[in-house]
Amino acid sequence: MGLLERQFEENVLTTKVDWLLNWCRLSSIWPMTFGLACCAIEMMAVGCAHHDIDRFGAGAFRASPRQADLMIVAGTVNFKMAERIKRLYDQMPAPKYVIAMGACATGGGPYYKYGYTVVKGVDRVVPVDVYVAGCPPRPEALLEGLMKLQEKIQQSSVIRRPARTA
Amino acid sequence: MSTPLHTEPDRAARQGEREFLLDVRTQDMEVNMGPQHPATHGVMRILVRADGEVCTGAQPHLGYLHRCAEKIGENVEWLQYLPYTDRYDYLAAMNNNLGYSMAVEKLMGIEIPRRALMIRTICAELNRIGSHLIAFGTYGLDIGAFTPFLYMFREREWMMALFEKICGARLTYSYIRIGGVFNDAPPGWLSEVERFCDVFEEKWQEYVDLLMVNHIFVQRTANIGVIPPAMALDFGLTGPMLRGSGIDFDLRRDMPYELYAEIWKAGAFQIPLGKGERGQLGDCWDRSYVRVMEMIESIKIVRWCLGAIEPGPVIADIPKTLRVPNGEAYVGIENPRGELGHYVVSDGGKVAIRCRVRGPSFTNLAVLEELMPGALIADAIAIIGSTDIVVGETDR
Amino acid sequence: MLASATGVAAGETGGNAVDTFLAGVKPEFVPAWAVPLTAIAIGVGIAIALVSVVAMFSVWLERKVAGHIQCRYGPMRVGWHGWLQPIADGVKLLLKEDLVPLGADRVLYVLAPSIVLASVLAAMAAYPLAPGFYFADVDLGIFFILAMTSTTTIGVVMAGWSSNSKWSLYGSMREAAQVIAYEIPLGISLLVPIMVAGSFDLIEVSRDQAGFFGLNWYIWPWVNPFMLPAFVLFFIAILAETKRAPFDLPEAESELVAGFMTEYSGIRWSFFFMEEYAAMFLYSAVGAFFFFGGFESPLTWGAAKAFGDHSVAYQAAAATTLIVKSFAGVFLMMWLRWTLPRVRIDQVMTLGYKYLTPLSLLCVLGAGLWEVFLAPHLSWRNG
Amino acid sequence: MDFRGILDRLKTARVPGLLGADEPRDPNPADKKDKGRRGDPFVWVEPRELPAFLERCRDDERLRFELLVDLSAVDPSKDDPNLWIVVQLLSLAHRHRLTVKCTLPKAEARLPSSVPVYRAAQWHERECGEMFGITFEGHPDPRNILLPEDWVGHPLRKDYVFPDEYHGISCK
Repeated sequence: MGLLERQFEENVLTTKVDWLLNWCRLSSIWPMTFGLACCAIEMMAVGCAHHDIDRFGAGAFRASPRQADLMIVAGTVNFKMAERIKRLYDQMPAPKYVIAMGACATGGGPYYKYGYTVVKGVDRVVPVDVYVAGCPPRPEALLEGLMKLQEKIQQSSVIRRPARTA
Repeated sequence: MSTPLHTEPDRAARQGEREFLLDVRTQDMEVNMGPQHPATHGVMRILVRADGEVCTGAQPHLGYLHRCAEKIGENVEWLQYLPYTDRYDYLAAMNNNLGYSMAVEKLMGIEIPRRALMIRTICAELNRIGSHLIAFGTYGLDIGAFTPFLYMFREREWMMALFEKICGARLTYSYIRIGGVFNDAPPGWLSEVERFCDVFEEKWQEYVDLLMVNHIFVQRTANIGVIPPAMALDFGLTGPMLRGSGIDFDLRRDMPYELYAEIWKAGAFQIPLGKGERGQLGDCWDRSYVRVMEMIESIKIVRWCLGAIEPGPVIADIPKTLRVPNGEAYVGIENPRGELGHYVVSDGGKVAIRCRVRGPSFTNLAVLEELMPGALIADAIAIIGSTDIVVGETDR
Repeated sequence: MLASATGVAAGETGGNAVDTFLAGVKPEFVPAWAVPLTAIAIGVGIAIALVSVVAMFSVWLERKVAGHIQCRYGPMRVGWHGWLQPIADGVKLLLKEDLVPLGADRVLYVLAPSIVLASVLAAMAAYPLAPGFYFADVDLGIFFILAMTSTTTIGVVMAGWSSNSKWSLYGSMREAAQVIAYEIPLGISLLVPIMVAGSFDLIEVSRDQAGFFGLNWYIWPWVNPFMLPAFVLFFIAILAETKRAPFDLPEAESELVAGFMTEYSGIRWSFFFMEEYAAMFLYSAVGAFFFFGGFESPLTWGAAKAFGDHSVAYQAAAATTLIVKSFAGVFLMMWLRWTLPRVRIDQVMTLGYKYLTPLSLLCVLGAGLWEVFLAPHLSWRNG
Repeated sequence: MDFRGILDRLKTARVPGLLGADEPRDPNPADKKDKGRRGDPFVWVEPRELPAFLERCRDDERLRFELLVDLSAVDPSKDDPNLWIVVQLLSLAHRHRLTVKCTLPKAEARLPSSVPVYRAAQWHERECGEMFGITFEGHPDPRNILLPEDWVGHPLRKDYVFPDEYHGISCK
């Protein structure tokens, strides 16, 4: 995709192509099985029958980072784990997204004040696309986070040249 | 029992068994069952030294979820520490609250109203069922059966809905407080628990038929990871790991706390024990068997409590800022994974001197180094699954 | 003894329908050698189209079957009941970054998925869609298919070795051991229907099972009592061949992260995925041909009676029955995958060598004795 | 057996290293500062003799403490020069518990490891060592268990200062 990426100026044709490519990307986001702590149990609940994430096409939890597009950081990140998260993030192929699920991943959560080994938010390690609040967030909140991510992917430009910011 | 060809590093030939591979010098491969691995139930790294498929050594590495629970215990007021107790064993948050509250109550010496004790027991046992459901479901997932995990989540969702009705949270309840419980059960809650028990009993039979007696499941778990009773005691195992090896010890019956003495006298529940039905005593199948049978015992306890509960106050009068009298106390309760101990030291102030948490998973996991040599990679996954650890509790 | 009477009906044997059609309409200025080339091009196009359509539909079917077995819906938001899901997955995988891991053996890494998919495509070539419509009427039909599908192991071992990761090495070693172990019972258990039919050619075998309401299918005990056990062994063997259900060790989700496909991403990974589903479809089609009467079913029987053997309706009926039977086999494999736990590698080996191979040999022995001594005296067999 | 019975048994069996016992008592009204003590009784033991003491507790017929439930340490306060080592023992046969404590000077916190007596002590001692800076002599594998390998300082000491940066990730 390197050649086609961000080459064309914006017109009716390229926006339609972009819409289609984005639609394909957002309707098959494959999360990586990456549960850290209590939020992982709510992530399992999202994958199960009651709040089925597979309805959005995102049900194929891939164990290997190579085949995953979405890293849901579900739980507390501590220093020993931070290097692993960075390596896993680097191993994921290009269009990759990160959801910081729960207060711990967003900003250290209840371990902010006295947690000497806790990283105060996973955005100090990897760029985060969507933050989901809650400790642990309800499965519906995670699904809403996924939908927010889908909206974000919808607006991203694939082959159009991004608008020249000043 | 698949007897591995060569487990000793120098590959000496067994007596009588001609070792034709002797001259082939293959180097053992160090495989990293890394922090992100589907079978390690969260973030635990196991450095497995394997010769082909046969493991010749394993070294668990912990600390990827260390959240300084004990340091926080020394800086946060007594009642403020309760939410942290939900978060180390996040599958059985009610039992953690119960353990911590009992430790502080032992120091304060206050008397808990009877209805509060009843509701505490109901919640603790329901949470034990939920925790065993996940343990059994993820164990099926490790062996390769995807579907039982989702069936068991159906029951666990109902249990979470029950807890949501009583205290508003699905996973981290902070409901059992020092001195009793936060609020009384809403009207109709007890009858819904009754309905849950009825429905759960037939669904439970479905799980046993679906997985426990499934021939492939038995073949994958019987005679694997055998823990003889002596090794179980030496490693300080507790809970289903201990009972899986045939040692008949359960804190609820042998060193009863709260209402369990009364419930045991009323003959409401028994203690399931590993008997080595499908293989040697103390193998992975026995541990799963003990966990599955414990679910039914918990249902019986809940039914007894539902029968014996009457209206009354639910919390003793506790001052707003708690000052626990000078002293130290250790309380161990029967958590779904083993004995969860709280050792609390106070000098009469608003903040604890020391709040030590003895996690059962931390101790149960140590036996892994002893079980892995000689097992195949697939067996190693089955052994890790049978210890049913929660990494939040291992790393605290 | 059986084939001669019906051979003429399907046009002269040997020649390829597409070839003869093109020769007929060929304008003068087009050189002679262009005809076979275009025939081959069309055939390759059909094979690739067939494989991708089958893979797409199977991906959707798998996720819906998995969903409904696990009392949830499966893809719903992506088009009505998620029918657009495979297209979205395919395009997304196309758009992924094409990465080769550091330290990977680049040539083997890139070549492996293509070898794996090529072997299934080659096997698809000998697969007749309808009695009159096939790419190549290979006399050695099943022999050719088995030979082609056994080359996937080479591709998988290359993938496992070249992606420089311990997990994929484990996966590929398991794959090699398992698939080779199960090719023996697969081949031997197929001997039973071949013996009864007397020919390797799939169309011959299917025509031999023609008859009223499918009573002539080979699976019935009155045709040959050893056919049913042979089918059971055949089915277990193809489960292991396609790495499905209880034998999905090479790609063991919970043990080896993602087996030999751990380091693959994007379009390369989807090659492996397509190969798996195409192989499932192919093997269940072979099972349909040799045990469940290939094209023969009440539908084709009615169409043959009403429109005669050469009509388009008869070809269409035959094609639909075959597609339905193949996807029934695919559905059964999916059903098994979501219910049974995984077997351990040494149990797979003992099952393959110690139980399946001797049993299939016994089946062949029994079927042979039945054919030689009893079959000539049975009235309905000499029809 | 209750605590008194265990104490008498320990004395009569002349178990090595026994220093004394401490039981809960009410605050005597006489002097204001004495706040009394609540909770569990425990036994003081000489740190150098801890493994021998535990071995006798485990093997003695009347005590039979088969299970080492927990081994941890306590830093009572910033200005107290001593650390406490606290061991919880549990007997399955006789259904009773015992808490064993010994004091260690903070400056030179060393004591023999009790891994040869109870295999369960191995991980508990590793955690104690990294959190309090106690060195257990003869421990087979004294690496850090919960903290990263290169962690500076012993977090559970009262005088521990929180780090402000680790491997480039700021903690502020």
